Amino acid sequence: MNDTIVKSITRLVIPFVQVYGIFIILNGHVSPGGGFSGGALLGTSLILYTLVFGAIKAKHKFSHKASEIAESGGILIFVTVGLIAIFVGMPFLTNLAAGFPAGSAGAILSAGMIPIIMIGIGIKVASTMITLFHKLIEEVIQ
Amino acid sequence: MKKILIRIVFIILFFILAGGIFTMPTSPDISAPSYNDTVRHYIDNAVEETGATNVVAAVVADYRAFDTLGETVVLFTAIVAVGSVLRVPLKKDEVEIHHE
Amino acid sequence: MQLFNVLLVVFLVVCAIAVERTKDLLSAIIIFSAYSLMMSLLWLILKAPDVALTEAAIGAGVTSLLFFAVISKTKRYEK
Amino acid sequence: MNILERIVENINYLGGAALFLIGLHTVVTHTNLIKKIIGINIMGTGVFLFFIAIGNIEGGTPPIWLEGMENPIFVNPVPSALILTGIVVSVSVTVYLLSLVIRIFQTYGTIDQKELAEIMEQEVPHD
Amino acid sequence: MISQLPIINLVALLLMAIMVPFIKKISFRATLWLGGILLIGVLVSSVFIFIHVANVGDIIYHFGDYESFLGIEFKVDPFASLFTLFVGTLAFIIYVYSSGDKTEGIESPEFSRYYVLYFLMLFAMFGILYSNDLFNTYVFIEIISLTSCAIISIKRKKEPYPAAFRYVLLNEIGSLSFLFGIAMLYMISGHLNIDLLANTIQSGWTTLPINIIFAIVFMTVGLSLKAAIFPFHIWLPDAHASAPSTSSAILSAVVVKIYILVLIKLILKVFGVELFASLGMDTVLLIFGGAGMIMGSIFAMTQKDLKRMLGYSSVSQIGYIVVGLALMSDLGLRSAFFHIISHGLTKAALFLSVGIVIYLKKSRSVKGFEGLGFQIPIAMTVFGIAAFSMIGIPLTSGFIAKWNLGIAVESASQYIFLGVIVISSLLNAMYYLPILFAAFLKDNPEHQEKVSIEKIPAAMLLPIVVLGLSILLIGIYPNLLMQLIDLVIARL
Repeated sequence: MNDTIVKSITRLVIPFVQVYGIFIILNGHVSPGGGFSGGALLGTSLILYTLVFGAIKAKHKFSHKASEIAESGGILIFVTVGLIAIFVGMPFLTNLAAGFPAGSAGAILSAGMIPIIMIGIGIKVASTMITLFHKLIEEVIQ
Repeated sequence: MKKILIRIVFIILFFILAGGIFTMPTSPDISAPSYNDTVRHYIDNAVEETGATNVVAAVVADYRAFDTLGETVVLFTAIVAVGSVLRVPLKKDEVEIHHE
Repeated sequence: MQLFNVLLVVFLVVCAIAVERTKDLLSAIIIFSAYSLMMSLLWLILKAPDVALTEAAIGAGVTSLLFFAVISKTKRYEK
Repeated sequence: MNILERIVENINYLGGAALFLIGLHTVVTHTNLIKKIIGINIMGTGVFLFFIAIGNIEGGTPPIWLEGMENPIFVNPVPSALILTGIVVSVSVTVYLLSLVIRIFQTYGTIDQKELAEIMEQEVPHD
Repeated sequence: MISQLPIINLVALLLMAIMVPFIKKISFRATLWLGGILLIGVLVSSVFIFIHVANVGDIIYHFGDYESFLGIEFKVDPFASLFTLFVGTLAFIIYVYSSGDKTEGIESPEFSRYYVLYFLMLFAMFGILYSNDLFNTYVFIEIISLTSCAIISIKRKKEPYPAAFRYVLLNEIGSLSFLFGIAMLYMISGHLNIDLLANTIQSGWTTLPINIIFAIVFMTVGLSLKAAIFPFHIWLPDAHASAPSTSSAILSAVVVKIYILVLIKLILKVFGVELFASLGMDTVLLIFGGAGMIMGSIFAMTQKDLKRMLGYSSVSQIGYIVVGLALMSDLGLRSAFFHIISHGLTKAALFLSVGIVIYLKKSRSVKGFEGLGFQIPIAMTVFGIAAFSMIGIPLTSGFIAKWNLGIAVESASQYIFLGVIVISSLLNAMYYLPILFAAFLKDNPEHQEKVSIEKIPAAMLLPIVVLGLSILLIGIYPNLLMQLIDLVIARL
């Protein structure tokens, strides 16, 4: 697509979408939202970038290696958080009882492991959505 | 003929389901059987036990966090599965697209 | 609110039937996208804002984009 | 009780069941593979609607504590939490099915189940 | 510490799956060794768990340290731990085989993906057996259905794609039916924990029967679709025939059984036997199972492709398990459990030895077995033992399984099924024996001229020898296994 209007508007819109997505992820435990919806929004913004600027440029921005790390990273964050509880001697995925700081309810830095898990989910969902889209539009014939 | 028959079967199925639904405890108030002690406990104690004011987030990421781990694994599986189908490029002779 | 709820459900059912009957897959997917958006609205009415947000982003956004991507590589019309 | 009232009262459950069956009908009767995938999605949303309707409460509020709330009536948070997982699962399955459709089209040249069966019958398995 | 073992097993499998792509960059051989060591570790810890559970008592594991009505709960009873042992053992054997078999359609860049999917599938199967929570079970079911389809479509041929498509589609319909059933149950109880749910169901049966009826119907149909119980078996032959041989082995020997085990768990723990039987569902299952026993064998006789034949044979063997379950007695359950394990070993042995034939000859035709018994004697001997076990010839595990089923049928005075068992066994003999005759009695001059036989890797031969020996071992000393199964049934 070689339309200047579309390109400049997309450039303008994408940061807002991404900031909103990150906001939703980080505020998941105090307001509606969380890792799923925020991650999907982040993924959609990258898909929009792909649609407007083409797959090659988008691949440059979000490379294969980055996606590979993000995919495993999301689960690794989750599992690590769970394993911390086991090392303390509590069951898997224990939150406050395993020593995660509670903070004051309603603040962003509160609720122990929940924000960390939400960030993990967000990374996972976002990278999954964009990777899957790239894989589907890829030319697969040699 | 076959299509109409299938449609009739589905309509009958719908009426069976609808008839069942009318006898189910569907009233949307707190006397519903699904609104039990578990839910009350979540609502009353979620903020103290998890520190999250959004009870849904508390359930997703704390009380039932293992489900969510399973769900991230599903996403991971999807990526690996799609990659295994689409990753390796096809050879020319394996392709037979019929363009009309 | 009750009336709105009923209207939304009727709309959803009509949309679903329309999706089934449309031969043009592109239109079917556009209708499906509208269907997902209405579904997220319905979930907002049923006081599940988290699910509504997720459905709006995933169901209406990502899923239909993926469908479009596949249609662009295959056929548009159903026989 | 008036039958119309009953229907309006249970409209979400009825809608969920109807969507489930419409989706199943689409999957069963259509031969186009992409239509089948859409049918699966409709089925899924039908079940999710049913689930969410269980959690709904007349006059309740979304289960989020805000400042200055006193003894609010919250809706049931569990169905929302379950369906969040369900939506993501259904997307994963959809994507995998779509990738298979792409490959089927590239190798057989059709996305119609009937034509596919004919082509597969003609081809003698060569391995 | 021992109570943490189940979850450590799960996390180890999951971490292995995630790390495979990264370790593979260093050395693929190292990945294989690491995976093998990890599987041995998981097996050893499963043995420990089983001993602990059998001697001390069930392990109840609460995630996040919440009580069982709040969070997710694992319940490791003898049932779960015996069958995780079964799954782990077979998975290890097939894993060893797969590390030697590098021909059947999977290309080398895909190997790491294959093992990722393999470990994820194991993760889900262990989780499904341990889990005491319905929605958790649903999530694991979805993981299994995605991975099991993906290890079919990983093969780079044309045929797997439509087969996998149909498999996913039916799997997804089954999962959604299962979820619908969960919704029905959640509506009347508000619990997802199996034990708590069972209490409400028993008390709610008089006041709210309709939900429970719908739930039973939806869940049974959904799981039958996935487990290929007779009228819902249409996807199985295609899917199992077009998959790579190791995938067919694990799908046929383990994955299908997992769904049956979930069904057993539902019937025994959630709904209760009396409730299930009072709806007449046991009769329905009995008829489906009996029809599957006969029809599966008849379909199998008409097949020319060896792997399709084995697929239809699975349909008929699933019929045996379903009949054992549908008798709803301890004896029937005993035979069903025994048959699950015996059929797992046997089918794995069959698919893997056929895998060797394919490795050697690149052909899957039922014809063309002439003289193979002299070319690959070990593989064909194992094939013979497994085929005898399928038919039910004494000294093999299959005979004991059928004998037990016969006793159970007789004590439930369903005498017509004695006839069905005999007919089905005769039909089995009619399609397995010709292959064996061709392999061992006929001589193919063409083959004898070819003196240079392709060497078969030891990693492929060893697993099938172990499988063949264990079939004989269980056939000669069935009490080794029966004691464990009796323990499971006593504590169920």
